[in-house]
Amino acid sequence: MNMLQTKLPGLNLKNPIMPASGCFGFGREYAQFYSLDTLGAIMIKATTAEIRFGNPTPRVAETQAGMLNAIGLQNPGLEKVMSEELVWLQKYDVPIIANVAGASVEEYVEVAKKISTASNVKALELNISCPNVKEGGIAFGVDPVIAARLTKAVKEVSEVPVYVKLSPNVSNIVGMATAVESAGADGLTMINTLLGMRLDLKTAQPVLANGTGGLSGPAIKPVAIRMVHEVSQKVNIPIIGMGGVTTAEDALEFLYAGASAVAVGTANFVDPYVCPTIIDELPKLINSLGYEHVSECVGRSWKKHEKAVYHCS
Amino acid sequence: MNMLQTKLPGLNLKNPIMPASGCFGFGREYAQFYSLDTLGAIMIKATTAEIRFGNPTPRVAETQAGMLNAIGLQNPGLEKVMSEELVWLQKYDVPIIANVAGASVEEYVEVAKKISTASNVKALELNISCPNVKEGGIAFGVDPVIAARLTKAVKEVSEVPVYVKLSPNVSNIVGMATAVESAGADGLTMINTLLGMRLDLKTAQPVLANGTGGLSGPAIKPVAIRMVHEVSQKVNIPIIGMGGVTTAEDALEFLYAGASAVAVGTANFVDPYVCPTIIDELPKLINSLGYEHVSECVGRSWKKHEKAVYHCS
Amino acid sequence: MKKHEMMQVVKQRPLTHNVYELTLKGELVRFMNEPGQFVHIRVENQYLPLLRRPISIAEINQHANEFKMIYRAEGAGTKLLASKQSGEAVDVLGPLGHGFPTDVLESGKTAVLVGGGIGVPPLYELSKRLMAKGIKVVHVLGFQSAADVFYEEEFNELGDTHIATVDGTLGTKGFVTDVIDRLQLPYDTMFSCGPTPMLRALEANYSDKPLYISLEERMGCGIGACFACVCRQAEESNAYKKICSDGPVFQAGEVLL
Amino acid sequence: MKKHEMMQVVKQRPLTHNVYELTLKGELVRFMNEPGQFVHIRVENQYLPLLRRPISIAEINQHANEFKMIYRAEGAGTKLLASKQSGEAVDVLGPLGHGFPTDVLESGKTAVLVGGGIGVPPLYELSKRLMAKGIKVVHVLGFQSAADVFYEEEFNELGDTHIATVDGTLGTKGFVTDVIDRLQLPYDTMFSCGPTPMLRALEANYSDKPLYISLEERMGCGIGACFACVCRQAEESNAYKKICSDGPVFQAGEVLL
Ligand SMILES: Cc1cc2nc3c(=O)[nH]c(=O)nc-3n(C[C@H](O)[C@H](O)[C@H](O)COP(=O)(O)OP(=O)(O)OC[C@H]3O[C@@H](n4cnc5c(N)ncnc54)[C@H](O)[C@@H]3O)c2cc1C
Ligand SMILES: Cc1cc2nc3c(=O)[nH]c(=O)nc-3n(C[C@H](O)[C@H](O)[C@H](O)COP(=O)(O)OP(=O)(O)OC[C@H]3O[C@@H](n4cnc5c(N)ncnc54)[C@H](O)[C@@H]3O)c2cc1C
Ligand SMILES: Cc1cc2nc3c(=O)[nH]c(=O)nc-3n(C[C@H](O)[C@H](O)[C@H](O)COP(=O)(O)O)c2cc1C
Ligand SMILES: Cc1cc2nc3c(=O)[nH]c(=O)nc-3n(C[C@H](O)[C@H](O)[C@H](O)COP(=O)(O)O)c2cc1C
Ligand code: FES
Ligand code: FES
Repeated sequence: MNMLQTKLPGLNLKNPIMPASGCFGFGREYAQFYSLDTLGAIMIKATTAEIRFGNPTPRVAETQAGMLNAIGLQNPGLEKVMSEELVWLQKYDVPIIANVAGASVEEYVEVAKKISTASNVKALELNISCPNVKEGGIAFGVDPVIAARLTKAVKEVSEVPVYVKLSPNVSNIVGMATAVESAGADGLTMINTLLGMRLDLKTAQPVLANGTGGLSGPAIKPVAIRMVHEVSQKVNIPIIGMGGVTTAEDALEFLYAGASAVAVGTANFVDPYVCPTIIDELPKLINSLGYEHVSECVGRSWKKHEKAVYHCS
Repeated sequence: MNMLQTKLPGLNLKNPIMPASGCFGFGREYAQFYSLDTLGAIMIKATTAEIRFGNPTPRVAETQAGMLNAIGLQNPGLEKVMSEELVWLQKYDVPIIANVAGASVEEYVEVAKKISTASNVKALELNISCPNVKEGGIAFGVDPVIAARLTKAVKEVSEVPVYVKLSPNVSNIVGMATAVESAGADGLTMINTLLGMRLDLKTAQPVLANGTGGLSGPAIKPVAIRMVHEVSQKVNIPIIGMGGVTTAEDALEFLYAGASAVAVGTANFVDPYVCPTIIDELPKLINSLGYEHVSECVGRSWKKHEKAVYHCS
Repeated sequence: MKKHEMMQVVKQRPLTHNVYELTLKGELVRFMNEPGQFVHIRVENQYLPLLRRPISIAEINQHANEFKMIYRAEGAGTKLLASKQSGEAVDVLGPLGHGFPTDVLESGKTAVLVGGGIGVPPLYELSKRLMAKGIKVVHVLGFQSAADVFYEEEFNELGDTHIATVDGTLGTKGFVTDVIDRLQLPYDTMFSCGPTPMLRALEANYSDKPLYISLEERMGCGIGACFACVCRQAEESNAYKKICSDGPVFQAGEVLL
Repeated sequence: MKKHEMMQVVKQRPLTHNVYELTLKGELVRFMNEPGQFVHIRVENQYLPLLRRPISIAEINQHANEFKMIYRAEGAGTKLLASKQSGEAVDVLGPLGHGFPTDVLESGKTAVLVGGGIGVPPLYELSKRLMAKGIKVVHVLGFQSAADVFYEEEFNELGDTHIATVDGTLGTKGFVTDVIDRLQLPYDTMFSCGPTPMLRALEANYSDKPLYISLEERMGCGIGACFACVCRQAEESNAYKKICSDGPVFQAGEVLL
């Protein structure tokens, strides 16, 4: 049997590794480097009802072991995503997780309803946490009541399981997680970016035209691990973990923390082959530590497992 | 005139650079490297009413461009800090900011009342945000009502101005800031560490005996800058900024963001001379950018200044 | 198509106080066939600097499997790049994007190539290719100061080369537009790369004839996946082009500057 | 007192598949006068790795202004350290902490030095100094396997040296305590450095005579300022000692293991 095989609501994954939303477009670009069949799944760029230009540029800034982005949900709009991008993706044997965004509950519902009918869309990822959208996204992401209401509304119309993407910019991440779980979420994805800023030394102004942006990359991994560790012990739905993953070791740390699958964002920009490399190295890594299947690692930091597999010297 | 001279409530600083609490002990160790007279001020290690052992070891773990710590407020206790450490520090011409901690409002009040009578303690820093203290510290740090109540109680007994140290682990940092401002805080210090975790690859267990720890160092600077930028526009009390400062450029970024002075934490461990080096380089740096006094830089990212000093080519 | 390689440093050479010419060797050169394309460089196999740096291809030598780039060592990444020595390897992604079209001009026609500062490098390979096609090339290159000028001789060998410096320490005092206006030269197509204000000035004044411009923007992926480097399309309000994959070269008017 | 220096790499030499001996030269050596002290090394002038690495002083050569350390290249920092070549510089803070006391024994007495794995290095300078004072030294060194053994010859030149390996591939199969029990040697003072379980076993079994142990803990500052490396004092419940500045060497019973 495939030691990486992973089953999640709506998703039967060859392996638990997938590119994170917004860091992989709709797959076309990375398909120049390797076959997308390799991937466990693909989380596509956030889709809104209409075409969006997003924020003014500059939209990215480098930080210590991280980067800030303020893309602002730019995308070609629901219709084009469905008729062009998702259709193009059909040639690959890979489940798509559609990242759904909007400025109102109505927009989320509209996008979710339609995009969930695409044959290769196996799950939705509700992007309630994009720190770069001013019209309300941020409120959805930090208020458990609104987040739950949105989750419920989307669940009612979606043809496929719904994962809710949590923002780390909250006092109480467990409260957010349990609120959307109660509202019917089938899974969680976490974490989105931390809200940050960088100022230019010469102008004293923010490097990003938008002022603030979302911090991603290796710098945020300790925060992500902590949140996955906390939340996974308090919910009964699976988690797709992310935040700074760059190596198979990082992916394993997320599994230990309690994630059932792992997404890779920023690292794609640094090394376009990062996902296939992790997929290649993960089995060797977990074998070397005495595990036979990736599922044995899930939640190992807090679960009591019968069999102690590694003996430290 | 000294271009670094900085006046804050209770504090007349030779320069706006000071070591952050917990990263400099009570000064004795760094006095082996340079004269403490060089420093703008010293923020001493958190002091509680009685001696505390703190958390079990390991207490530190390295992360990407950052570190986690879970010291747990270890300190020799109020009496020893006053009779030994503060007395020893009297030989230096440097104002002390005493970091006050406790497990209850009563303990904070007791420590604040007594320590604020020490002749070289010119201000208190209320540590309401240490993520490593389980008994209540965390609640103080994320709940504006409790934080305000604590601030008020301490203000009533303190002989010197009170700065409140904010935790970044909140949904609404401005709400916390304005709550403690209304309660009488004379200033703010921010940010404390982000709550994080690292897991050991071989054991799957947290590296820190405490499980979680506080993330500090260059990795968190973008979050700190964003928060100082946000808060400084909404309060009328000064801010001492910190989080990842390692160079004079980093310090200037905090000033631009809206801090009136800057504290240096983790970087002391990497380079024991980091504070004097920054103090040395800051005047050259701000001169090269066309400023004559450090105060011209404060809040420059959002304030309208009459004189545009730098002309980009 | 192969797009990624650890390429060998053949030579690293300072051109001015802070501008370097770096020659790299490897298989990727085989795919470099358009002047104006760029490469995306990972300077360190570490997290600092984290992101790749986009740098234009300045000269291609298919025969030797080598290409040159010319860059200003200013920030963390480019300073580290400048420390790479012959024999070391550099992590290269590319060639990326769409470059300058050379088939829009026939032999005998005249092209004006207008470069500003560190926008000059991609014009060198373009000029070589145009000249090889029998097109007359005239170069107008703007710099801050005499100390910043590089490749003047190299361009001179290909065609007339006029220098403008902001402080007047070399050539015409002022901007490239001052030179072009003064020269009043008859030309067929203009190609340009440089700071956006310069490109805007060119678009405002010389759009009567075909004008191709190369744009710059902060990049994440460099291949079209992250939407970091986007500019608006002129005609439609929310339509956009990605500089890294649709550009960096556009025809004037195609996108809003 | 000077405590910080960019020291020159004189020699880098592998001792086993993953253990290296590094010789550094510089002024700080003048202050190295106690066996068992350590240095705090900044491997890169960057943020990765961020923290310094504590490494024991293994041999001091005042005459040549050089000292040696012996370390296992395992994690990010020590692997990078192992790549440092002769001529390069290493950022050293030290000497730090308090080492083994050599004045507790008179000439003619016998000392047993017990080392485990990468805890062996500081015992080398200690042994040299004890021997120079006319004290008889006996070494009991434990390793995982024959392939991990280092400095056997060097120790042999100073005094009887007994090796234990966990897998029995060299010397006695088992732990250092097995060797000590078997030898039944008369001694006056025991000095030890190694993993905590080993130190605990020694404390449990050989506390009838003076026993000095060197402790390890994850460190932040390395100088006593951050409270990262603390252990409890035996007698008082909340009293503590800092391993970096009060230790790393303690007398058995002084602190709780
Ligand atoms: C298509 C294209 C071609 C280019 N060709 C050249 C060339 O041939 N020669 C040359 O010297 N420069 C060129 N540049 C600019 C070059 O990319 C920047 O100078 C370089 O990225 C700065 O990196 P740094 O490490 O010096 O600065 P840092 O300040 O350390 O950079 C921080 C971040 O900002 C980005 N950044 C900073 N300045 C720029 C900029 N002007 N454009 C894009 N990103 C920037 C960096 O890539 C990095 O992500 C080109 C840019 C683009 C987009
Ligand atoms: C006083 C003292 C003396 C030492 N002397 C030696 C010696 O002579 N030779 C030798 O090989 N090792 C020695 N060690 C252990 C050595 O410090 C670690 O092996 C080293 O820090 C690991 O770094 P890394 O980059 O390989 O590991 P990483 O896993 O990259 O380290 C990550 C972090 O954990 C810390 N860390 C990891 N393991 C240890 C450890 N065992 N002890 C303390 N910190 C640790 C690192 O310092 C770093 O901060 C000593 C430790 C102490 C406290
Ligand atoms: C350039 C960029 C664009 C992103 N766009 C989206 C998006 O459209 N929707 C979303 O849910 N998350 C988006 N994210 C967040 C990532 O999916 C991911 O949650 C985050 O970057 C943390 O993972 P990383 O550290 O591996 O990048 C974006 C991140 C980056 C860097
Ligand atoms: C080892 C360590 C101990 C700390 N102890 C305290 C403390 O006692 N009281 C406090 O308010 N902050 C404490 N802090 C937080 C720092 O004062 C500072 O807010 C934080 O580390 C961010 O700054 P930096 O990135 O420069 O380290 C501690 C930080 C570290 C790393
Ligand atoms: S840099 Fe990512 S789309 Fe252009
Ligand atoms: S390492 Fe900082 S007190 Fe010991």
